[in-house]
Amino acid sequence: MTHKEPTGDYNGFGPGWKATGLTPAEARRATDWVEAKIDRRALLVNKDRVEDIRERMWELEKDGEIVVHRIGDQHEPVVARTLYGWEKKIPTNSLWHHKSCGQCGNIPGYPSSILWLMNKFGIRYLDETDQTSCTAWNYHGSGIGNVVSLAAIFLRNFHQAYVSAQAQGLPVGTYYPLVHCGTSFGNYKEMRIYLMHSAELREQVRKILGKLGRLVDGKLLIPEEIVHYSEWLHVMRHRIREHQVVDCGNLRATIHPACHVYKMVPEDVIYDDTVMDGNRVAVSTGLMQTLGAQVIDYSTWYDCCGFGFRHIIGEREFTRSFAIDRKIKVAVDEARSDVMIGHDTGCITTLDKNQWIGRAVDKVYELPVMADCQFAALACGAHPYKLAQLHWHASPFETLLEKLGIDWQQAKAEFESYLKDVADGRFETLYDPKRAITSGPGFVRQQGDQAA
Amino acid sequence: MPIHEKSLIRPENIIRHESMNLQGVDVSGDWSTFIGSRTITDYNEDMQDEIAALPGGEYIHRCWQCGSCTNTCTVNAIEARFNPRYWIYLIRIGLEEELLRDKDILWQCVSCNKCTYTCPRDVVPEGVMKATAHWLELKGHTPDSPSTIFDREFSNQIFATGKVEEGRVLRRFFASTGQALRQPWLESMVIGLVSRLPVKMLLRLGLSAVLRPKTRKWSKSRAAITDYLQQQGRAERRALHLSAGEGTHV
Amino acid sequence: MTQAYQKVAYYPGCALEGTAHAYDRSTRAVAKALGLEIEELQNWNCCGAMEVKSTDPKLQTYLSARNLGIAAKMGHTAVMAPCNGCYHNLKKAEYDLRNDPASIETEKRISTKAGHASYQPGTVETIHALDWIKKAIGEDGLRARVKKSLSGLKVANYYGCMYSRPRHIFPEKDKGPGSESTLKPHFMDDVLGAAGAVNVEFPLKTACCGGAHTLSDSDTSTRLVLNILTTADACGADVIATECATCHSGLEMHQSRGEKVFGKKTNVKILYFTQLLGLALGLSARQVGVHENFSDSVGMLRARGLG
Amino acid sequence: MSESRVLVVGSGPAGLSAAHALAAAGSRVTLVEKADRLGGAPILSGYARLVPSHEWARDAIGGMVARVEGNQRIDIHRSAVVENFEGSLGNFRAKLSNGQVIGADAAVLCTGFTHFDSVSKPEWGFGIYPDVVTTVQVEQMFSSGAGVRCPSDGRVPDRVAILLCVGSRDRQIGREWCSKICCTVSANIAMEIREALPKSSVYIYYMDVRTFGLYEGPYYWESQEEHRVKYIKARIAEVASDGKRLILKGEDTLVKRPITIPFDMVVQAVGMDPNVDNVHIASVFGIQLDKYGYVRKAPVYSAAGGTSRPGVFVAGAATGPETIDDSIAQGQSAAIAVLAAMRMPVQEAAE
Repeated sequence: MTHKEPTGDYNGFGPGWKATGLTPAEARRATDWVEAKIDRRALLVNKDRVEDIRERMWELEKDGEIVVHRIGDQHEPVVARTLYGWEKKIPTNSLWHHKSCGQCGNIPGYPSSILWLMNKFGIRYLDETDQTSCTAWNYHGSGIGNVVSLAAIFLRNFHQAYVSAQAQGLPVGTYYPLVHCGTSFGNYKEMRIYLMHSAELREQVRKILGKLGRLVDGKLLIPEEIVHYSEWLHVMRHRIREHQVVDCGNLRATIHPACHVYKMVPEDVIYDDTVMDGNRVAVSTGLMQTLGAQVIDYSTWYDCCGFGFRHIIGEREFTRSFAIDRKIKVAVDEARSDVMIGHDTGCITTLDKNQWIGRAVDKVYELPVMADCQFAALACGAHPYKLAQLHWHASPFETLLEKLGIDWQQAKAEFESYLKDVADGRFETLYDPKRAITSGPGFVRQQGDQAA
Repeated sequence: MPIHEKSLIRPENIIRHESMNLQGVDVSGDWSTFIGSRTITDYNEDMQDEIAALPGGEYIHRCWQCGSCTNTCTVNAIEARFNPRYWIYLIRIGLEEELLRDKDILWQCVSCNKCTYTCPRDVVPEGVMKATAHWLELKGHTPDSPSTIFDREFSNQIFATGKVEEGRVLRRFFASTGQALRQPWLESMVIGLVSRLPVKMLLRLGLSAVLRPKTRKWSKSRAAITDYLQQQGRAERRALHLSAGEGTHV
Repeated sequence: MTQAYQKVAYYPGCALEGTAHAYDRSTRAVAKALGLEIEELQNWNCCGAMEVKSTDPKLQTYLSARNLGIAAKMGHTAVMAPCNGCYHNLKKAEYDLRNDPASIETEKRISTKAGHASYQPGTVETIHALDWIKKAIGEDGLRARVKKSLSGLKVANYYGCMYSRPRHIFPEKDKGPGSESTLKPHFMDDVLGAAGAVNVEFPLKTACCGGAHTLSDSDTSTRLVLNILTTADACGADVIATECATCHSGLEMHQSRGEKVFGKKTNVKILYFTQLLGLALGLSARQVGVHENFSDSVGMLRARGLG
Repeated sequence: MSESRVLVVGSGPAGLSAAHALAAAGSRVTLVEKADRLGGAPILSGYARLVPSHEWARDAIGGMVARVEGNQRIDIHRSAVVENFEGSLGNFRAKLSNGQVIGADAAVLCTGFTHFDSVSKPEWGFGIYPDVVTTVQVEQMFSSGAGVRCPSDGRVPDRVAILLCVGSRDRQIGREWCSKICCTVSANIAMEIREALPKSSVYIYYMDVRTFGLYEGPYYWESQEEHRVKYIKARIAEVASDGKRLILKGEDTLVKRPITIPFDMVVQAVGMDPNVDNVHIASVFGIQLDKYGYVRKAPVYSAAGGTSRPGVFVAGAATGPETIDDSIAQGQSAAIAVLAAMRMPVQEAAE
């Protein structure tokens, strides 16, 4: 009488599971070890539905198909944990700012706060202009974007980040891209997955990038991690705390996590057991808690802001109704929120600007809405007008500033006098604008820059 | 920016100002339009019990939502909103607000009994429709429907005399619903008939209008029926949590 | 032949004393022509029609129980009702008094107060005029008695709702060959067929005419009736044979209303099946009350030698 | 034929039933139980009153336990597992974790199931909000005598929602099977809650209801007709909180409207997972598992109660979601299969 070894028909552990041929005692020992080591959350999900795309990336690099832009020591990475307990390296230095389309126009205080914080920490960065929109707006808003063009644009921008340091005579790869926009962040991660899975897509994109001269040794350049600025803020939150000058202890804050940040490619999003027991995406929430604010949960935490891409363009009735009724109203009525903190351009614009028209239907909530970086800058003493530029926001913020102990009237007077200086041509910048162009027709090599 | 799928939104959920100036800005029309929420936020726990307490509604609790009633329904075939299956669901889980949206057509059941014939759970949907229509009236959600007015005229005559004289019912119905008795279509039909009827017959019809047909020795039955109706009426009002004065039942 | 139906109690009901007088007249005339004896219920009351049950179905049960009790008291074992509404209500009362404790209690309570005996279910059998003719005479019996065959007259037999729905109050139906069907009734087809009529294939035999809302929701009724009439026209019927006072007046009224209000003219004539049967038995149009119908069939019948 | 020796693994309803039947038929039984007590899930998880008899689990299953414990022909090893199992039909050798070595002609695996862990569906709030509980927890509230109370503050719940298909019929989390018993158990629990707390309202949120067979009347309909439990055809998307009560969000599919309804307590009707140890059990006993992770059954028409390995039999929820009644029946059925298999060589020799 013989019996067969288990054949691996049990696919509860995924198609990759094979019988090990271990003796029962060995198997038991191995299982005990695994159970002790692996994050519980990882055990509780059906793993064959969630793969770590980076493993595929390493295989393709090994096969000589792609080059991976690595996060190196110069980037001073901090390791964070994502949904399934995987590790993600977040670079904290030598960063290349990938700006957001809507951010600079609608919420200028948003990028300026990021740069201001980086200046404060003495972080080296490059805020160059040779970058394009990710064009995911087309993709989500009208459906006319196609995967080939989106993937090509993704790699084109990240290639520019890779080579940009050459303009300063530094080796390629010195600067690592930091994505400001939530939609770009989600879109790039989605495109990376498609690229890793489809040889056909890689081939088409390779042709396009070849024409643009944006291949590395004839290969596609893929970033090791796609990093959102809110992740940078998250891993920097304890250092930010060291520079905090404003007490946030009596502040009730609500968080609006962006759909494109945490719902798209969710396995890559940071969850932290010290932030709401790992039950909420950690970015922004972790920062606010570290700064001492009370983060209040509310029942529509999961919901979209109402931006909806299609809707903000063609059906704003929906956007404004959703934003007010499903988010702002709930945050005020339920959580008695003093401020709502977001981390994506579209969300903050939607949640802030639509509050004004709420007056038309007597829905007046006056809840200040801003990005986590703006709040962090305020907490570290940034000027509410000159730097955080809260006057661009539609909902009133004066009460909030009073609650934070910031004299807004004095700040406003300073700002008005500064405006006169600006009119006379005396303005301050966070960054030498001449450094912002590193290649292309507008590029002028600066004195002191070394030849590449 | 118009709402693209406006047909999917109930008109009462669109809040719109055709002309509005807000803090010096013209926000007329689309610029200030809001879409109200349609979220269900609670159930009326009493609804099923109340309707089950009215004659005809007794078996509503048996329904399993197979839809046989609506499939066979005579009225549904000409009015898609008339959906007994759906209303029974609403009543059973207590979505009063949703039911009230259809309050003005709910009474239109023609009692063809196809639903009751086909219902595998013996819910007697036809009875439920009657009970629900009465519930709407008793609760004051709708005025008495023409059907109820007709039924009442008709029933009252029977209760009073034991018989019915159709002409009288017709006249009283038209009077109490505020319609002219001389409906053009009715008139032309009667003229056509009268031209063919012999004088004796006409005389008989006329007499019956004056000498109303009666069942003899009816008074004791009438008293017993009246007594029963009063008691039933009180019981129904109690079941519907109405005070003695409320409700419009017979 | 069922001997028991040679002499039955007759319950005409209110409609047959009013708008449906022609049905009463033709039924009595047919009875006479066939040599069947009918005895009108003494001092009967209205069955409650479609209306009393809207107030309370248990009251309807009482009203019908009182009539059944009268038939029993008169010594009858069967009561014949030509009107579908009356027939339905008597059947429903019979059923409820067997099965529903609340109805039993209400009937007892009111009859006691009204000072007459409670009706015991099972005492009197309720039959329709169709059952009566089909079972007392039968098709062969009819064929033998036909004097003026309806041959060539195309008839759509229309039974309506209350003759067969809901099925549980008609326990004798759906018992296989020979019994009436609740889904596709055929007794009227059988009877008129025996009288020489050509029964057209009519799909709306048991469709609803909206009779419950003839006046209270006229538009719905008109639409339902127009559906029946146009279908009958499309089936090639010369005449719709009816067996229900409410249906009959509904069809007549809304044929007229459909033409005046909806602008839809239909041609099919409407006659009680007893009228057609009477004509076949050699009775004159006047004897079966054709002139009392709103629907003017005189010309059509004359043209076919039936007037 | 000499007295047969049978190893029974697991002492839930199936194992207790198999052990008793085998001992009654004259076999010597070794019963190995991982826990320190016999009785399986109904006892270890503290079930309250059972479907369909309404007996308390501790009485009904307790009676089966006492019967086995009092049987001279059954040798019981508690807090023990089989570490090694070798040989073939008529000649197996099992090494237990307590050091004992047992000879057996055949083995019956009655290793049962594991309750689905609701933490895997975070959107339904288990592990986040204390007042989101499982059916097992409600069973324990009843069986302990504590009564149904909100864990957060001990208050009596006014409104209770029961969510069906938690951990069942859900491809998102790799559980594509129907757990068979949860609808009936939920209807039973709903009725018990209404009986214990007559002022409460109980709602069952369902995709469809599978109170199979004769349970239609006494569970599905009685819960509605007698106990006024409401069944709402809605798939719940999320459980949130307004700080005081739980908020259920989802869509009432029949009305096509979103719902946001407050509740005091949300009960998740958790499904039945394969025993978490099944991969280990399979490797020890040299048997195959099916694609869901349950013990693979031999073709039922020729070898009911069999596994992929001759001489190793199986009964109860080890093979898939199963009721207590059917587990008991399968235990007896497997006992017959064991006895028949051991007679087979004798019959073949006679031919």
